[in-house]
Amino acid sequence: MFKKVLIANRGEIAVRIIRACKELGISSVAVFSEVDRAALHVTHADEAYPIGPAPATESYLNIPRILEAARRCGADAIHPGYGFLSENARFARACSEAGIKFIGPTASAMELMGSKTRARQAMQIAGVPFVPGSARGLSLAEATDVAAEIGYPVMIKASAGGGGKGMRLVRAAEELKPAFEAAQSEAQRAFQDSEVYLEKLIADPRHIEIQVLGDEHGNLVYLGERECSVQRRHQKVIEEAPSAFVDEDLRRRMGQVAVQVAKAAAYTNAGTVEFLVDQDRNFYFLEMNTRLQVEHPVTELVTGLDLVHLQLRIAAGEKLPFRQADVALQGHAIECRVYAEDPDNSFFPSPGKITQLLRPSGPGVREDSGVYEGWRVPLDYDPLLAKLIVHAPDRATAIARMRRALDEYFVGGIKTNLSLFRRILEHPDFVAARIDTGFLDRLLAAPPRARASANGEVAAVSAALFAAVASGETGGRNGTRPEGAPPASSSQWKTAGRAEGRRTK
Amino acid sequence: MFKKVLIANRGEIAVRIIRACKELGISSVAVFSEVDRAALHVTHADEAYPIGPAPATESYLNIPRILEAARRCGADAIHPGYGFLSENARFARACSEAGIKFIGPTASAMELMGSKTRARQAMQIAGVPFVPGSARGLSLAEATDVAAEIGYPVMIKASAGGGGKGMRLVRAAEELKPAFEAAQSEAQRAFQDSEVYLEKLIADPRHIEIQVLGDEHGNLVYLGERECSVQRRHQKVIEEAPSAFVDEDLRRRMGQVAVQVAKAAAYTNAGTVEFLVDQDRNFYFLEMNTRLQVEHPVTELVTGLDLVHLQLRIAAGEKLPFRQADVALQGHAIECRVYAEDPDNSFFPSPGKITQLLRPSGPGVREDSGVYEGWRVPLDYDPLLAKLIVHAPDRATAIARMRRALDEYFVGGIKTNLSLFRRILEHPDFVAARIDTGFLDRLLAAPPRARASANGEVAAVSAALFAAVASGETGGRNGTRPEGAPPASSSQWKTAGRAEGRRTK
Amino acid sequence: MIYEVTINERIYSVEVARSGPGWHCRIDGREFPLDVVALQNNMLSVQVRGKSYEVKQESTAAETSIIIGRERFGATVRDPRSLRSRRRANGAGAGPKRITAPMPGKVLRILVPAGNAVQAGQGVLVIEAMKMQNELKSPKDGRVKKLNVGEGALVEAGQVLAEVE
Amino acid sequence: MIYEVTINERIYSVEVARSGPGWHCRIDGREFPLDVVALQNNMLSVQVRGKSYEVKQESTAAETSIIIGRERFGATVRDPRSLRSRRRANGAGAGPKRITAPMPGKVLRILVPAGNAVQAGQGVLVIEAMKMQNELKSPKDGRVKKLNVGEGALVEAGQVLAEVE
Repeated sequence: MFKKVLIANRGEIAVRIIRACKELGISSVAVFSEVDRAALHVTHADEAYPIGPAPATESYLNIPRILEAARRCGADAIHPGYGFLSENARFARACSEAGIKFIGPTASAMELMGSKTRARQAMQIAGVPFVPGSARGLSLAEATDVAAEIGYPVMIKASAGGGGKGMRLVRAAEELKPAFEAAQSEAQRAFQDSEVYLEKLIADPRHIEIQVLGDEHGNLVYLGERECSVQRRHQKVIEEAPSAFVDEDLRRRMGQVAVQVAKAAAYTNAGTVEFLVDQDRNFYFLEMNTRLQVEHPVTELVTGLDLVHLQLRIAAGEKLPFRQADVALQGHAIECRVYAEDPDNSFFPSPGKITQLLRPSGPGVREDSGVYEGWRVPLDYDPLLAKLIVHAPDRATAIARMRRALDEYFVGGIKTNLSLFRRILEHPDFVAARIDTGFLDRLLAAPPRARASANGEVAAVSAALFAAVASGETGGRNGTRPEGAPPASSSQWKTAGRAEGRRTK
Repeated sequence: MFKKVLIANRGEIAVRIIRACKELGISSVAVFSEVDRAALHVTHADEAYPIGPAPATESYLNIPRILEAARRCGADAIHPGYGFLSENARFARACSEAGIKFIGPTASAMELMGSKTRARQAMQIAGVPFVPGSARGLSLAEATDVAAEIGYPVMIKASAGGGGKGMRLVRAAEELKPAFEAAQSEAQRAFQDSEVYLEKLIADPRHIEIQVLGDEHGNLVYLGERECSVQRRHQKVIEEAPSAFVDEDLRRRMGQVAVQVAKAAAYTNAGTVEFLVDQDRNFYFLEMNTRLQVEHPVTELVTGLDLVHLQLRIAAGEKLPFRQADVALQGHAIECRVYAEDPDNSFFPSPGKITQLLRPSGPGVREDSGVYEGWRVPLDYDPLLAKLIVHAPDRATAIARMRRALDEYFVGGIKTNLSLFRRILEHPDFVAARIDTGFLDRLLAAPPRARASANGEVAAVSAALFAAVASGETGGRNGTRPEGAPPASSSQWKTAGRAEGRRTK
Repeated sequence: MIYEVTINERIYSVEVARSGPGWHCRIDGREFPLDVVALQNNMLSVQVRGKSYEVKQESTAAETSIIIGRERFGATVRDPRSLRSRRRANGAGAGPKRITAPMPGKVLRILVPAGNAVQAGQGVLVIEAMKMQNELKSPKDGRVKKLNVGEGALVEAGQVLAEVE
Repeated sequence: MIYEVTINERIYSVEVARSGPGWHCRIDGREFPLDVVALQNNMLSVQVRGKSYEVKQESTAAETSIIIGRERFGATVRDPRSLRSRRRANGAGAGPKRITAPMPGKVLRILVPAGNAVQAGQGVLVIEAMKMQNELKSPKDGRVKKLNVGEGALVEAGQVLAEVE
């Protein structure tokens, strides 16, 4: 096993990987930009090195600086997490050239899957089912022909794309030209590659993905599916495992195709094969993500496996410790991605200081967090604060448990999307698992029904009590504390219970 | 299902039951003594009622006050948790007479199991294996004969006993009289019943227990075992599931006997059958605990079930939702009982204010807590603060994960036994699962080997830095905060990272 | 001490006074029997006729909120005897309307220079945070009376960026 | 500013001074290159040559501790220029020895009234908390010079209960 692993990432995923390293007796090395000096992943790691200014391009995407840090501390492997350099083949190559193991697939597998068109060609040879459309980049003229042939509505997608960037829906021929050009320029901006292609639109599809895992000795397994249909602007918001829509038979068929896909790419380590599934349970290959997914915990909870431990073992040359037949699913898991964004204000990011943090816990509750009370969430990166994941015997209980956990969760000082999850989890369609990739946009289009509250008076009285204590009149100010003293003691409140308690002594 | 459930308990177990109620859509009612007005179980509940002064006899053991609260709020069921009134048949009876469902076994089953001697008679009829000894209460004279017959060393135990109270080890005849009398008076004090009996001592036994669950329609299942051999003065400190000592065959045989035991008592709801297991894997019935156990979470984690949900469903008249064949164990779970006590000072209790609380989280970590930062742990009750439970694919990983979680755990202001768990988890015998009920006392008899620390200089410099900031010189005092502002911001520290971060903008 | 408290547009007159270890409260003249205990900073446990509420207060530059369970109430508390009164930044008010930053960020572009006319809903300036752009619109028809920031400026949530009269 | 810091019986001379956004430190005269950031109250992130340490401070009436990872160090910090100096209650010291409460609790019994002779290790008084009794023993042979508490008194951890001379 490795002696020392550098984590080329930040936030909750860096912390999660550091935890795995500690559990495997590997010393962990964090890297950080100037605004992340006090970040949780830095304080949790055994070692930490600065890699440049706030902008990701100058730090977390800065390959020379990261490799320099790795050489300096003598790391024998690098885990890229997700995002940033995780799917960058050049980085993977640079690592192996530097004699440092890149924890993930080979650069060539990443390159193959990185180009949607090349991937499609390879997968078609392997007999993988596809959404009807063009297998390669198109000119506007070609696109017009293909669209006419497969029939509208169609989707335009960026070849180098991902996360919805460079994607456009085209309902009719006259919309094609503007959408095509918009997609091209967006793709150019996002990926420095304007190539786009075209696909038939699947009506109300589900986004369901299969987790695969391969060692470096030719063994490949699939670990069941994840239901990722709850998306906002093609960004996943809630994920589940298993999918209420997938039965044993479909799971096996999708799993076997996913393994074929991985085989065709000579894939190693953890990867995810994404499918569109239509209402008749036909499934179509979308793309393969050649990294650990944000939503990997739901798979961990239902399989009882630790994917990051397995990534490290596989990269260290170990064989998979189990066979496909050993993989059993237990219960149901749901993940909510907690973002610093304001759902009441068109999801604008809300960086800033976390003034109070109350975290849920108890039965079946897992929190993978990258923040702490008193920390200032920087403006510079993706606003994912933490992932709240629950595990329960069945889906209905998992939903109830997530609601309970959300009620225990409080993040003060910044806005978060916690209230959005409550709306989703209470929505009859979600509860009935009637979800497709359009579900959340439909939900958001409808104004949240404001319930009349019974607690107005309690709120009013409480506000007055806070004010009374905050006002100088009663001496002292709420929030000031004598040295070392915790809040309750120094606040102006007479805690009736305690006062009486003493009297009884 | 019930509309409203009153929880006749406090601390982590009350919070855990309240969470289950929320998840099942049941409104929860807390009761509290005068020193618990600000306790976590009170603030988490939908309703809360005072039931008297600090001493448990006047509050949490005060049957009339508790029933009065239940009637007043219209609760249709009462969950007793563990300890306090949980195994009090009189209370169970009083509940049903008041038309309130007691969530647990019937009063008669509790009475049968409550008297060790009656239980022993019933179980012998059912053919349950026993440690050689007397089946009933003894006089000193009878005890002398029985001891001579079965041979020393022997154990004296209280008929009404539990938790080690009224227990004495007798190695030779001359020790019998004093030990016998001490046990009698201790039993009298603890249980208002001085009856004691006698058993042969099993050398280096393991304490392994089987979780059983029965509905009110005659269905009974066992949910695997828990390894509880790590004990201090007969009090469990660490529990695991499964036991590394128990194989499939032994598990099945012990499980079947446990179900026989429950059948013989017409047992319903959750219960635990405790066994002594000797080095040759012979097992002997010890007692049945007619309540939810402190350590129930390790069983929940490996079975994927929620025992409190099931308790509520069963009490509401539902059938068990699964059969014995459906029970499958996944991975390994370990629980540490976090107490407010000082392991460096003969485990004296350490009540007081929790000035800082950093809680572990992340993959496979569950915390069932009854406390929060700023709360004052009262002097009046059992000092259990929280339970830290981990789940991992195998025992070795579970141990590593628990170590990682312990490193993340910090309780400031009071002493806790967290350091004890580190000692245990690093002990070669524990790692190798070479544990019996004497393991921990042996470990504690040996002085902790003090490692030379490499961090003395960092500690010294840090102490000076804390002092420099605390001193008026740099203005302000560490610990004082401007209104509403979080710690970091108001402290005197210049956070280099952030400062530079701003400059780059 | 009597406060005028506004919760979700509804105005209450709340009288609070210490009584022994606890507090005595009246709301709109009516007795309001409650038992209150401080838990942590900005956090209370309030019990009313057996019902148990965990109440949090959150104050940002932009607003003060009272949080009860999953409910969040915008709150304004005015002490009639003093001029110190917290008002929600986006609350109603006579005279010119203010445009405040909904989040900390950087002013990317000024769309309407000071002095120019604007219509309600027209973008006045754009701020950016976490790679997302947020166009701040004019709350009313009128004229941009004042611009407190220039392009490139870093702003805090709740900071008043411009006034429209 | 120079402090005399005692960590586990070892005494260090530590000089700390601000330098720019951070701090400049010397220990026993040697340069000690470190980068330090405050995380929360009583909590630092200290980096020394790439190694990352999360350092906590915990001060009770009885003692001040520095916690680094799973290690806990008893600490005494003395500012030679001032008389303010925190010393561990159980630390060595001339003259009469003090008996302090190891935990908050209630004084159950006085075993040796003031003025009487005691031997080292002999119980002087008994305090109780959480149903557990704790007999506090005399640190030395001598005489109970002073008893600061009576039976039934509630005491805090670290409170001086008696002095033996």
